This record gives sequence, structure tokens and C-alpha cells, in this order.
Amino acid sequence: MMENVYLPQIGRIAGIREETQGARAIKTFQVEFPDGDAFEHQCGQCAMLSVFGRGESMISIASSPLVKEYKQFSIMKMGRVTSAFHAARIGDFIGVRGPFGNQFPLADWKGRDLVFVGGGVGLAPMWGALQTAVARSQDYGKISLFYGARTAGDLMYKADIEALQTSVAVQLSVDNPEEGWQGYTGFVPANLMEKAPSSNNAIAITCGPPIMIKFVLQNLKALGFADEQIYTTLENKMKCGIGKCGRCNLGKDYVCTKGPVYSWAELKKLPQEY
Amino acid sequence: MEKILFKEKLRQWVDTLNDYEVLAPAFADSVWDYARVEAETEIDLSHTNTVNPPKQFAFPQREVFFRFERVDGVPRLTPTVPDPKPTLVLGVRPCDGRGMPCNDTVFSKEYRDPYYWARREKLTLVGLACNEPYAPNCFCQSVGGSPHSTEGLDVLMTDLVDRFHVRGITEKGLEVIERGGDAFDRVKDDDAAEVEKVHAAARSRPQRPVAEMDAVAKAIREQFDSPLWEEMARHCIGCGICTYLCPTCHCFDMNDEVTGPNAGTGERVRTWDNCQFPEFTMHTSGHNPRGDLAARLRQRVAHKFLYFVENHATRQCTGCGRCISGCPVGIDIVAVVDRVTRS
Amino acid sequence: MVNVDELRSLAAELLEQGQVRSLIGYRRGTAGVLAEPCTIAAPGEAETLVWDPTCLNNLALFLVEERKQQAAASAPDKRPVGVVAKGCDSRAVSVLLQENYFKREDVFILGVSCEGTGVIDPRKLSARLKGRWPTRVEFAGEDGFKVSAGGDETLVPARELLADRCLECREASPRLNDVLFGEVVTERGFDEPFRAAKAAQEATEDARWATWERHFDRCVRCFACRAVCPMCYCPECVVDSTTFVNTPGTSAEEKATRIRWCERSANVSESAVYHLTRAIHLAGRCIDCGECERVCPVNIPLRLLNTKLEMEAFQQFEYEVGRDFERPSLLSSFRDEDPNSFIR
Amino acid sequence: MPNPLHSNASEAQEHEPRVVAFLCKWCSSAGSDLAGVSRIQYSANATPITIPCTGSVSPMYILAAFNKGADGVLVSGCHPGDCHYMEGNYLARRKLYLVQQLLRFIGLEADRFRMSWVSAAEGAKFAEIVDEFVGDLRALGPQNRLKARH
Repeated sequence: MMENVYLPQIGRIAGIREETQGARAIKTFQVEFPDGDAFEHQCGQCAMLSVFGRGESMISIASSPLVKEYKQFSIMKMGRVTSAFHAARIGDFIGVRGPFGNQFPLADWKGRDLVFVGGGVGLAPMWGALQTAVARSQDYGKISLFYGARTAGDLMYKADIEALQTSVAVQLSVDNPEEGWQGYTGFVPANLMEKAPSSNNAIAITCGPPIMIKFVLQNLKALGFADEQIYTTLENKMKCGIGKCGRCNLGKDYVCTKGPVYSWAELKKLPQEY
Repeated sequence: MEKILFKEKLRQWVDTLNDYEVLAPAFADSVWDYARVEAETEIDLSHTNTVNPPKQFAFPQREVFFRFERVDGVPRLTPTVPDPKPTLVLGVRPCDGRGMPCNDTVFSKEYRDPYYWARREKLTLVGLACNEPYAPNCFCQSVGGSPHSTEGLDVLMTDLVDRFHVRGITEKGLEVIERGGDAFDRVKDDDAAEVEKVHAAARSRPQRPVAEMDAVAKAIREQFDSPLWEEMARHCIGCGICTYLCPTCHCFDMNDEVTGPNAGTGERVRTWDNCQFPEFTMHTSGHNPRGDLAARLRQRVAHKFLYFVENHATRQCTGCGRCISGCPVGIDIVAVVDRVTRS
Repeated sequence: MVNVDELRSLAAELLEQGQVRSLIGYRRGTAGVLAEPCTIAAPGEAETLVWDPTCLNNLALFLVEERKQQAAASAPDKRPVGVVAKGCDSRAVSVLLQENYFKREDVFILGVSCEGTGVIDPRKLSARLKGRWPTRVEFAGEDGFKVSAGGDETLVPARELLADRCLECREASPRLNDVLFGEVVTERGFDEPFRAAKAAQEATEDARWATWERHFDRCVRCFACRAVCPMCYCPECVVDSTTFVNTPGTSAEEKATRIRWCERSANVSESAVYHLTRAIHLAGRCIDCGECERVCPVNIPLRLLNTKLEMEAFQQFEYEVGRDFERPSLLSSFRDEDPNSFIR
Repeated sequence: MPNPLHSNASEAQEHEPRVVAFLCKWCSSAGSDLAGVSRIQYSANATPITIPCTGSVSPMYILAAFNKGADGVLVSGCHPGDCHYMEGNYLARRKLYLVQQLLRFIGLEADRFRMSWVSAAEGAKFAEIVDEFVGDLRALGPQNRLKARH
């Protein structure tokens, strides 16, 4: 039977971890494939997750390709499908379709410093790449992570970040701190400017709310990062994931197939319609 | 392979195709649209052009992808890839014929769409050349087509007053002509000359002129941020006519429709969608990259005259004029393209 | 006869003196014989205004768009907007005033009377010309149109080309206006009102369903009938999920629990819910400008649904739509002598 | 007890009509409770949905009921003059008359949508209305005109 690209595989929720509470709660889901038909994916790729009867939404695969037992997705409660995920329990079944989109070109970055700059749930799309780089840290130079959110309660993967302290220079920041907060106080771009990581032979990867990306780009330029050294992963509304339904385009590119990972050099050439 | 089909023997040919589902233009509710040819249908090929292009037979307004239900707790999916009867469409105008290769490209590049191709492979398009451009808004010759182009068609018929000159183009076309058997007659020597005369006359008929079609792509890129789009889209009402009637528009939406008492039973359904609707690109956060009608008009025109050219080296507009004639407020893609190129 | 030059000079004057911030009218279209809507702000542009039997659009729709932009504008210009309005269009403005969509002083109405004729139905025109292209259609004397197509000009009696809404029109000149061009006309020599709806009602129940099932099946849900209707001004249409508006403030629960009264699929049951909901939401509000039926690409007789309810409102509740905007609307008022027999 | 007078077509026989009844909380819902309390035997086909007032019945509810497959829809409220909100039933009378006319205009069987006045004291009347309605619907058979087909 021809491979039907619209037919999801059945996934089972094996683990649920609450990352943050509140109106925009974030939960991390570990999805296994009971039929053993898990697909391979690369860092930065996404998958279409289905809750049957509610719909589908495109979520970045947060786990590293080196992890085979499950695929990890961090989902913020935003609407119809994501609310269904937040109501799901361990053992529930979902649909998974993918992998979609291009990947972070980790191979090209060999031998260079890596500067990850994330905001809020924007850490998830880069997490796979960060984990893979740490696992092969001998191939790369200094790895640093600038990550921030509104409050300490909104920071994701706190335990995993703690575990990274030995191999990654972690710079956490919050917009408004509670007492006892040792990290940086202020926005992520300001924290970046203050720590001023060196831009020679370095690659910067950023993902987060559009407003943050705007200022991070400015500051990275100020720190001497060339357009080819800056990468980001875009988020546009997606329905098919395979470059046909016509809504996620940026100029001639469909973000779901030509993206979501773009270097600023490529992104600059496209119309700023995202 | 070329044949002559006398008009009174058209019915005889259609009757030999009994395992086909035959569709032909029919005039009902004072509009021409395709309708199934029944035993008693009087086939009338004097139509201008149908409201809906033949795109609907490969890319219908509603397509069920699969049914889902819960069987002792585990979702079971039943794919519903269609397996239609072979379908033959009569009276397809060359501009609609030229639309199909664009859709074929879209539904096969990078990923193959099984639902589209299950219908497309069973579809045979019998074209009818335009002896005179029928509507005030035809401009097929300005976009590389012609009133008798064969692109995307399996058979091309040319009306020679009392008979049709029939030319088989593809395998599918040859097969349906062979099935016709003695409904067809041999082509006589002066027939070929007459066909050429009719085609030449059709080509010479005036059409909507488009300034310099080759400069359009570059002009759109340069005028991307110009306020011209705002002014041209001023009275657009954001309806779906221009895209739903277009032979090459392929955008769609996917939704789950619950059919059972609980959310576990239902269907995932594809329906046509439209870049002029507000929700088309609206993020769930409310952010909308194309929030106003000017950006959406620009997207519709740029997709056909710039992006498709950049991706596939061919335009995605065949000059059928439906989006111009159908627009409730007179937005005219030829005028838009002209103004963008001139300024 | 409506003197178009007077209309143009008044428009230029209004814009010149800044009495109106912009003026909505008709101008020659590029897309065929029909005039198209235009919004002019400079006095010089008044020259482009036209008035002929192809001015079909109900320009009240663009008053609604203007009002929406006004609401969104940070420093709105308080001056009124000028609008050219036929009899039916001015009744639409009257209903919008009745619903307090904008104030009477927000709009300056340049009334144009259709007098003995009205506007054409493009499909009747193309059927009559059998494929030849019309280039111009003009008013010609008391009861006819001058149609120029392919070089020759013919005089056509109005009845053959008039849109159905004009055949059933009860008042061809706008009662609500700031200035009126052309004579006041209340007697019309054509069909009696609601003729089409009465005729459709005569068919048997099964015949009616067969007709409407076919129409609901042919509908491709392009939503042009809703987009072109001045009364369909809801920012979010309850039966059209493509208009659902998300803002950063919309909570996840709201989005998740939003009811889908009908699916996006264009099959009979869902399109039926869409069209019937629209019809009932227009009860006592639709002034039969006929634009929904005119723009429908597959020509579904949508006017029938609205004129049926308008007829019931007129016969059972003595309610005339768009007659007087001080009066309470149909569904927010009642009378003791409203029909009661249908309730057991 | 299905009314014997109406049951004829065999195919309509085994189809148990499903009725959605919008009952106004102040009168008709209390009336249906009274029917129950007084042990009156009547068809159980009507699914009651309590609403604050017949005036608050949106045409969407009626269209959605038929879309989901209801064979009949009943809207029942207080007699004119008894409305807890003074004029809810008068407004409903006008609005639902138009809904009924519209549904008949497009060809839905005339008997499928009904309105009734049932006060809190008219338990017997409520039972009789439901019985008669279900009987008529049984004769009409299943509703598949506005019903979503899959």
C-alpha cells in the first residue's frame, strides 16, 4: 500500500512531567511507539501530534536523535489540541506523524563554540541539538546556554539544566525574580549582552517569543556574529506539514519543508512574514 | 492519432464508455457546471466555461483521510483512500487543462498525496478548444497558453461546426478514442487545414492584454512592501470565490469531525481553504503574519506569479479569468499585475 | 433622471469643504461591464464617480468596514463618511442605525433614485447576449436600458434585464437621505412583493427539500454571501470557524471549548446549518439588496430564504424592514396579536 | 404508550423517535416533573434540556439538534403572561415562529418542530403533548434531511 503521508502512527504517552503551571502551563510528554514503528528524526525536526477528535498540531521533537526509547515533546497549553494533551494521562494514545522540516546542521558546526539562546518554551526546539552536542562535546568547542523566562517558575527542564552544569556554561535569567534568585535579573538579550560570549569561530542558535528573537539578533550582531553564524527555528501555523496546504509559507519557502531551521543569512532574504 | 467525430455520433462514443463515469458541462440554475451524463442527458458542448474547474475531480472540496474509533481503548484508524470509477470529463477548456499539471506538481513534489493521485490517475480530460474567447476576462495567451493548447489534456477536440476534430494526446486519450470504434471517421485532407484556420482565428481574437508578463515576477518582489497592495485590496471582502474557482488553487484545511457520541469516533477531513480568510495563517496566540487583506491579496498574486515561478519555473495562472469575473467587488488580477509592473 | 454631473459636483464640494472625511461610490470597473465600489478622499477623484444600471454593490457594506477601521484607529477622524445609496442600500443604512452600529451624523447619504428601472442581473444580461461581451449598460428613458455590446447598441425593456430584487422592489427611491438625486418613486409596475418566495412556497414539502438539498450540496462554502452582506458584521461568525479571532488574551479553555456549530465540510447537513443560521440571523434585518444571490458563484437562490422571513415579518407582525430606524427591531419586540395558534 | 392510531409504516415502526425537548425551568420543566411525580405513563423518547426561558432558545440549538439526528424538537414554556421574565415567551413566540416557517420552507417535515405552553400544574398536558408528538414522529420515520450523514 503506498505510504500514506497523512496517516499518523499510534503513540502511547509513557511519561508526563509538569514543567510550569499557570495559564500558559507547559508539560513534557515522552511518547513511545507500541507498534515498534518509531521513525528516526534529526535535531530541530518536528512532528504532527494528533488527539483524535480534536485535531493536530506541529510540535518540535525535543529529545535528541540518540535517544531511541521515546520521543520527547514539550507542549504549552494554548488551544484545542494542546489542552487535550494537558488533560491526557499516562497510557493514553495519540497520533504521531513525521519527522518534518529540516535540521540544525550540527555536522557543519564541528569544532566551533555553540551559544544556545532560549526563551520560555523556546528551549524545547533546541534541546535535542543541545543534548546531542553535549553527548559529542569532543567535536565542539565551548557550549553555553542563555535561557530565561518571566519567573523562576516558568523555567523548563530545571533538573536537566542542573545536570548540564559540568559541560555547559549555563546563564539563567528571569524578568521578575522571587527572593533567593541567584541568576541574572532581566531579559535574555540583556543577559547575553552582559556575558558577551565571543563570536569568533562560534555559532549562535536562538528560539523563543518573536519579541525576544528581535533583540537577541540585534545583540548578536553587536557582539560580532555574522549572519551565517546565527540560526533560529521559526513557528508558523501548520496543518499538513508536507508543503501542500499553503499556509506556512515565507515567500517561496514552505516553513514546514524548507524550514523551520534558518540561518539569519537565508531568513534575511525572505519576506519578513512570520 | 487524429479522428473526426460527427456531432450526432458524440452520444454513440460516450455510450461505448459504459464503465466510465462521464461528466459534461450542463446549464442549470443559469450557470454552466459539470454534471453526470445520464442515459437521457442531451450533451451540449456550446458552453462558455464551467463555474467550477475540473480540479474538483482530483482535489474535491471535501476528502475524508481516515476514520478513527476506539477499540478497547486503542485508537484504530481506517484509511479511506478513494478508489473511484474511471472518470471522463468532456468539454474541458484548455485553460483548465493547463491548470492540472500545476496541481500535479504540488501534490507530488517532496511528498506524494495518495488521495489526489488515486483520483487523478483515473481521470481522463477531453478538451474542447475555444473557437472564440468566451468571457471579457480571458488572458490565456498572455500567460503562455492558447485557446487550443493541449497541456494537461488527454484528448483535444476542435469544433468544426458540424463535426469535431479529435486528437489523442496521452495514453489515456488514445485508449478512450479506440474504445469509440466506428463512432469516429477518418480525417480527410482539408480537415487539418480547417482546424489550423479555426485555431489561428481563435488566437487572433482579442484577449485581456497583460503588459510585460516576464517582468511581473521581478516587479512583485520589488513592490513587496509598496502601499499599492493596500489600495488595490481596499474593497476586498475576504471571501473565497477567487481561490475556490481557480483551476490551480490547492490550499486546504484539515479538521477532525466527531461522528460518534464521544470524541473518540470520527473522521479526519480535508476541505478547501483560502488565503483570503483571516484564520488561514493565524497562530493560536493570535499573532497573524498576514493580518490584513492587502497582505493576503499580495500572497495570492505573488504565489501565482512569483513563488511558483521561483519553485517550479512556471506560472500558476492559466488566464481563465474566473477570479476576475467572479469577484463581487471587481478585484482584477490582470489590473493588479499591470499596476505592480508599471509602478 | 439622476444627473450624474450634479452627483459628482456635490461629491467634489463635500470633499473640498471637508464635510466628509471620504466618500464611497461607484466607478467604472476594469473587470467587465459591472461598476465597482470605490472610496475617494480627494475632490479631484469625484470625476470618476458613475451611476448606471451596473451599480449593483450595496455600499452600506463599506460603511461597516469604515466603522471597523474607525474603531481600530488610534486617532479617528470624527467627520462623517459620504455614501452613494440606492433605495435598498439606504434601507440597509437604516437597519444599521436601528442597531446603533453607527450614529446618523456619522454618515452623509447621497440618495440616488432608481426611478422606473433599477439595476441589472448580470446572468440575465449574459444569457440574452449569448456569450457576446457587453461593454456598457446605461439608463435609457423611462423604462429601458441601452446595452452596447460588440459595437452595436440595442434598447432592451427593463423587465428583461432587471435583477429579481428590483422586480419585487416596493420603494425605488431612498427615503433616508441627506440629498436625493432623481424623483421619489413608490409605485412600481413590476412584480408584487415577495413573488419569488410565495412561488417557492407553493411546491410540495418533498419538492422543496429536493431543491434545497441540491442547493446545499452545490454550495462550496466560499462565504461570499456572508462577506458581501452589510448585516453580517459580526467580528466572529458563529458558523464560520475561519473568522474565529484569537488574541493573546484568549484563554486556552475558550479556544478548546469553542462550539463548532457546523463543520467546515461542504456537505448538505453542514451547509444547511450555515445557510439557515444566516437566514434566521437576518430575520427582520435583511432589506433584500440581493447581493448574496448575485455573488454566489453557483447561483443558489439565497434571497428566497431571506425574503420568506421578510414576508412572514410583514404579514404576521406588520414589520417593514429598514422603514424607520427609531422603531424597535423585529426580534426585540412583540405584539399581543402575534400568531399563537401554532403553539399547542 | 405509543398511540396505536399513528403506527402504520413498518420501517417507521422499529425506529424509536428521539425527541429533544427544551423545557423552560419555571413552568414546563416543573410540569414534566409533576407528570413524573404523579406516575403518569408517557413515552420516554423526549430528552429534556432545561433552559431558563423559551426566550433564551437560540435557533442554533434547534438546528444543532436536527444536525445531530433528532427526529423532533419540542420547545415548551410558560403560557403568555406567566413568564418569570415577563416577556421571554412573547419574544420566543415570534422568533420560533420564524424558525418553524424557515424549516418548513426548505422542506423539513412540518411536524418535526413544535412549540407548546405547559405550566407547572399541567403534568397531564405535558405527557399528552409528548405522546402525541412521538406518535406523529413514529409515522414520519427517522429524520435524515438535516441530519449529518457519514
